Amino acid sequence: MTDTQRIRFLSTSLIVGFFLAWEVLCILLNVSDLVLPRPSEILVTMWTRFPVLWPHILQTLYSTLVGFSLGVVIGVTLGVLVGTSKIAYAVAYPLLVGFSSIPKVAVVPIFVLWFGSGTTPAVLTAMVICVFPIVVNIATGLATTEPELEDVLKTLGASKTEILWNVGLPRAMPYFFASLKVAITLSFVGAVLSETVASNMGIGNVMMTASSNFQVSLVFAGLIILALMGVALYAVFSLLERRVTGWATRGNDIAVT
Amino acid sequence: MTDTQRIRFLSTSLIVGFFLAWEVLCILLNVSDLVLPRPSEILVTMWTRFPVLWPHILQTLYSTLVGFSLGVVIGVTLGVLVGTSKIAYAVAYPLLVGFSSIPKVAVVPIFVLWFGSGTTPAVLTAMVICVFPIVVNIATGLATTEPELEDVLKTLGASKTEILWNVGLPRAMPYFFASLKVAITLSFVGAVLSETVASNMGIGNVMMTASSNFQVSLVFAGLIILALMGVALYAVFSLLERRVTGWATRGNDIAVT
Amino acid sequence: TDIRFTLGWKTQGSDAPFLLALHKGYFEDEGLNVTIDQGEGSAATVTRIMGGAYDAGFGDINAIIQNAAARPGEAPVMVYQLWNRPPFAIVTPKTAGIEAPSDFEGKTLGGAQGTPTTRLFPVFAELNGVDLGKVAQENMAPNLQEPMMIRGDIDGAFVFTSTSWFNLIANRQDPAKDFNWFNFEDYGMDLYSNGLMVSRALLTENPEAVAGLVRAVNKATMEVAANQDSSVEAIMAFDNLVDPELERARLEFALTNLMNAPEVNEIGMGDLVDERLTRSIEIVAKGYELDRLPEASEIFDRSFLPPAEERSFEVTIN
Amino acid sequence: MNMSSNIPARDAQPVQTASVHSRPALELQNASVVFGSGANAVTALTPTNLKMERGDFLALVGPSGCGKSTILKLVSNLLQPSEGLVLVGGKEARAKELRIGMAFQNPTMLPWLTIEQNVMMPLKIVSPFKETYRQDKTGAFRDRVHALLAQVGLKDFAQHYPWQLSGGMLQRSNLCRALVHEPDLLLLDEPFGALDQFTREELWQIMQDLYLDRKPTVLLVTHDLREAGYLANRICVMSARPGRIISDEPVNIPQPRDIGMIYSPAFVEMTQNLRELIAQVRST
Amino acid sequence: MNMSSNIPARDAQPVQTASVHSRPALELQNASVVFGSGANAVTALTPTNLKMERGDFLALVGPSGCGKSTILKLVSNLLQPSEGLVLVGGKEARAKELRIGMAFQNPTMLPWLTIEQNVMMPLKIVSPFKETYRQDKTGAFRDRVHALLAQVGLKDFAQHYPWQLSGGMLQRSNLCRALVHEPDLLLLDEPFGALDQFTREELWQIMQDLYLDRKPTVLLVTHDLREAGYLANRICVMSARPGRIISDEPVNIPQPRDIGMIYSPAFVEMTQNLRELIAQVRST
Ligand SMILES: Nc1ncnc2c1ncn2[C@@H]1O[C@H](COP(=O)(O)OP(=O)(O)OP(=O)(O)O)[C@@H](O)[C@H]1O
Ligand SMILES: Nc1ncnc2c1ncn2[C@@H]1O[C@H](COP(=O)(O)OP(=O)(O)OP(=O)(O)O)[C@@H](O)[C@H]1O
Ligand SMILES: [Mg+2]
Ligand SMILES: [Mg+2]
Repeated sequence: MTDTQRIRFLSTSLIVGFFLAWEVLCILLNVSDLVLPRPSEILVTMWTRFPVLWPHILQTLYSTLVGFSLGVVIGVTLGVLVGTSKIAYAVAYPLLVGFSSIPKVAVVPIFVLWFGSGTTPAVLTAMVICVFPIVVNIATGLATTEPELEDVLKTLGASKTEILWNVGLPRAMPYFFASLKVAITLSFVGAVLSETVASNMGIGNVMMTASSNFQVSLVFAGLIILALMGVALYAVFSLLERRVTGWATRGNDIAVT
Repeated sequence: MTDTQRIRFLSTSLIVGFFLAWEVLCILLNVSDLVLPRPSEILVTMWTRFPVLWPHILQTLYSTLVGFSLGVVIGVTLGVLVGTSKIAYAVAYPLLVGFSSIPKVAVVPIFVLWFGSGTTPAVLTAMVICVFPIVVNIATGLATTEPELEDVLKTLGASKTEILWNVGLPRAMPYFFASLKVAITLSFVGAVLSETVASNMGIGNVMMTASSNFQVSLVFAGLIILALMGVALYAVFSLLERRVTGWATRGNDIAVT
Repeated sequence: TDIRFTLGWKTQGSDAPFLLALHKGYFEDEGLNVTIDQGEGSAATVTRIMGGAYDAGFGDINAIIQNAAARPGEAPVMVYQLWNRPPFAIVTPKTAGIEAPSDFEGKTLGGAQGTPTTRLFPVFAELNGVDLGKVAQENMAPNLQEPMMIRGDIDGAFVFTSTSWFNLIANRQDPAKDFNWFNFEDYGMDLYSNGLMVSRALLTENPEAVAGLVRAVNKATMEVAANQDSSVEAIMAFDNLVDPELERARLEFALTNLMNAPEVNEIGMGDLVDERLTRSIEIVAKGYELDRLPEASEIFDRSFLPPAEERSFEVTIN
Repeated sequence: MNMSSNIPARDAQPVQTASVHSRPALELQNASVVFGSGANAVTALTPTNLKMERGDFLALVGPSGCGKSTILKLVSNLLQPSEGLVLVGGKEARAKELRIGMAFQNPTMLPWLTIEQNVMMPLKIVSPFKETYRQDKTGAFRDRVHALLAQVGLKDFAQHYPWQLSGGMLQRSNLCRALVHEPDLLLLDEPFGALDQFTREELWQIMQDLYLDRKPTVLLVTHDLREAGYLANRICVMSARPGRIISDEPVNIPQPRDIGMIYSPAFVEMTQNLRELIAQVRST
Repeated sequence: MNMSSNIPARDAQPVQTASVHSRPALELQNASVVFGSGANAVTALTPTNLKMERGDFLALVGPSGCGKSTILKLVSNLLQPSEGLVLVGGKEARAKELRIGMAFQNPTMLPWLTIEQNVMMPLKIVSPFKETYRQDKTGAFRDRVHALLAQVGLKDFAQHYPWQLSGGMLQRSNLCRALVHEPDLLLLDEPFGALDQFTREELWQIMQDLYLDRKPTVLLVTHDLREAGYLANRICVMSARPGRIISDEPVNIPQPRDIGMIYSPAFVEMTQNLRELIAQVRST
């Protein structure tokens, strides 16, 4: 108990220290607030503009979560396909890799041309951007499942679906959760990206408006808000992860300590 | 042998089929080439403009690879830290998650203002964008290492570093390679992103110019080139992966088949 | 009728005519259900309309010229010209020592590739005897131009006056005192620029709606010219993120520098002079290396304009 | 003398007719297994013939690495023979004609499930249990699993995870998982290896009761000749790698057998004979 | 009678003085282990005292789940005692005062290494071998590993991966890994469990030669009383969970012992006595 408390204390103070260092460095090096505002300025902006920012925060959160959820569903489905069928592997992987190497910023305008601006392209972008990491990790998790574990079900005459549900997917859970952490941050990036290109709402729109008016501290307020939302969702998944994949990290919460 | 050949044939024809479907759908639905050019048009553009594109391709490849390599080094180092130390986990993870939730497009201008436009911000962007997936997967790989395997070395009085090198890292290799696939595509995205913001060279710059000139098929040629480069590098890693993590996918190249 | 309308950029003071019309219900009065979205560039307005996602928008006539050349019969059509004068300019800090176009030689200029200012620079150079080969150019995103110029990374930037003027203020500069402005219109390039454009489809299938749209915008424009208070109110109602003072200043800048021209006093707001348009088509064709010169009639359609007396434009700043 | 031919069909499946019984439960016809190819090829099993009637209890003994586990894997269709045929219940192994219960040599409990959930897994997968799995998993099935676990002395560990158990405890849960769905064909790969003599003897008795009660076909791999002699009614001896069955003898002692019997002179003599046989093979 | 007190220091380490030898190789002082807490707490080991002099060969027998593996894990510092002290070579276990070789109950070969590489791992980690590992790994060390593998009958499998080996073969390589770096303290957890009787007896003899040659301290967990009697010079019996040492008897038979001895009446009597002792404990 005291041990976790110590770690929590240390980590909090280190994170606070990070922001303090930022503040101090900005003052010492005399960095213009047009290049990099100080955290204190950002905080003030965030606080004073909060009522205005709030609906935008909700909008971004909404687009991100919807896109992310769809992305997870698609990602897991594709991941299972790629991880269990050689043909899907040989077909889908190159296509997915190719598609993922494309900057989404080039794809958003196409979405806008198809669906108009607003929530739809944001959701779509948040979705497509987060599919690939999930696919890769699910597929890898399935491919590295120990055959011995599958054998347990095979002797019982289990169907491939049963093996998948009872061995493959549980075994791939640590991989899945690792990918979720990456995917949620990418979803945020995607939604915001789309909002900067085509939307009247959302943190992305705020940041774009702010940056084109050189309200740099508002831009950074947007960034910090995004970061906080990312961390919050990450925390949710972490909790879920600890419940679901405790078996894989048993004993040592973290490997060597 | 004939089996792999069959799969190769099937996958090739399915991928070709994908592009054919694209072509046919564009013709049938009468999609304007402003919205989505047909693959044949893109191919023609790619072919005729290739001499002009070539130096840009090299530039983007260069930035991407340099940034990616740096990103891998940093990612693995951070991943090991996060995966082996509770404090690093508690400090670095929130910061990393927060930073990753920030669209890199907001970060590039800062890089440009600090380091000037051109290759440096592209390399940096390619670097920072690919660190996170690597960190997450390395850390997860280390955290899910079976204690029994570590015990083998612990009884011998091995130091933590020895355990890391001889058990943790080899065990985390499947995770590492999964993350590399995601990381390399992100690196491409990062480099191109930076090139669109401030650069006179690179595929990103070409696409930016092309899109502001409404040369949509040149934009798509750029996208396809990016996709191809991504797939090529993915193939390299796949090969490496098969050599290094064969033990984890033994027997069944892909899980259930 | 549903009209999907795209602005040229994020909400700006100069969008007041449309936002006021929306705010005050002028569109509704014409039986139009208009939804306004922010844009991604006044050139992109053209693509957005051509792609079919939008029916109308606030965008650059030169982008229409460009697209009409490549795809005759597909490009949108300008139906109400708002900015009679072009905002295209090169801005240089006084410290760079650029007093005349010839001084550009040996210097580095920066701009976003493909913006009209950047793309038309070769024409500017030719008209003003600048050796293009001696001018270095850097590509960069629009929001990097002023900071990089202030830092001295570039000696000048290809800008829109209405944007850059205020960007410089935001960067704590004095745009009037410390900078030299080379407005393209002063250097033989009296182009038209932004206005209300509609898609070909809307034009042919629903001319009624177009007429209503133009009437509403015209009514609002007149009001904006007379009363900026209500304009700012309309802007803030649309987007409460922007700084009202800044946007009021930007609106005033647009009214006085871009919309209020001698020509407007003669022909009225919304209209343009065909010879001047034909001339600018040639300039644009040269700058963008177009292989076809579109007719002025492909670009602009004055048939929806209200009678001239309803379009007499007089700016009063309050 | 082979005792298995006149064992009555078990009550649970009265529909099975004589014609079904005439088909042997298990048949290896010249089945061989070679792993790898070329220079790296390892012959795990030379062409082998083996036939088990329904209700047979066959013990397979032989030196380490001779192919015992390989035979079990062939029968459970985890491996395909490189050559020859493997018939289970008269059909190819992959048809899963018989309900199989297998205790792996290395207890591979699924690490994300508790012991109870692990042991219950066959009920989730195998007909007719899986049809009512949803209703019964917290009722009848749970009770069945707990009863089994209690029999092997693990009633306090149902909610534990595999890594919280000792080696012998894992092996006992492994056995439970093989038995829980009342298989027709039991494949046991050294199921008592990691246990002390007393626990082992207790489980032998449980095993014998179970066998006599339901008369499944059992193929038991073991290194313990007394275990083989006490439980089986047929003992096959295999030679060293590449494996081959070199002796196939019935155990002519009526069942049920008393555990004290393993100290009787007749029994000791039988195991002694087997011992010598194996020793002979080794030395050649 | 305890025979270990007058065993000469081994030649390899002539610097060790009598004072070092006066410290026992191993000492458990009221060491107990409790897993988990509250209602879920499992007592794996009640406070236990155990002392081994250098050169002792102690066999630990007891029912499944009584805490034998737990004791080995305490000694090798994989577990810390919940209470009490564990001293190895006179210092706390974590000091790693003695060079330890451990054969785990479950052969945990690293799956990405071949058998040869797995067996060579201790040489890569443990002084003084690790200092010359780079030069010797393809020379002297390789030869040493191959010699060991040949002794246990695995010379053809050096380049195989763990999953290509049978259960018994894995266990034999596991033993090799425990021996390869000539440990001072050998911890063997049922190292011969998955082997047939003959292979087992062969390995017993190899084990005995090795012990008599280098006189390491050996702690052997086994279920086989004959194995204990043949190899050890002291046998400890543990009660059922929660474990406790209930008997600690020397084996008064001079070493080296002949394998035939295990059929001698005196030996049979000794094992019979132990058997009865264990049976008694179980029934109480
Ligand atoms: N997947 C595999 N790849 C290559 N060789 C294998 C594989 N599985 C088993 N073998 C080899 O086949 C032979 C027989 O193995 P098997 O597991 O059947 O032995 P066993 O009789 O069960 O031995 P033990 O009593 O030691 O468990 C061994 O020599 C082993 O090396
Ligand atoms: N990591 C753990 N968490 C919780 N309980 C554990 C853990 N490891 C062991 N135990 C418990 O400790 C007790 C002793 O286990 P141990 O492995 O020492 O038994 P053992 O004597 O080696 O038995 P066996 O002969 O079956 O291997 C068992 O009841 C087991 O359930
Ligand atoms: Mg085996
Ligand atoms: Mg144990």
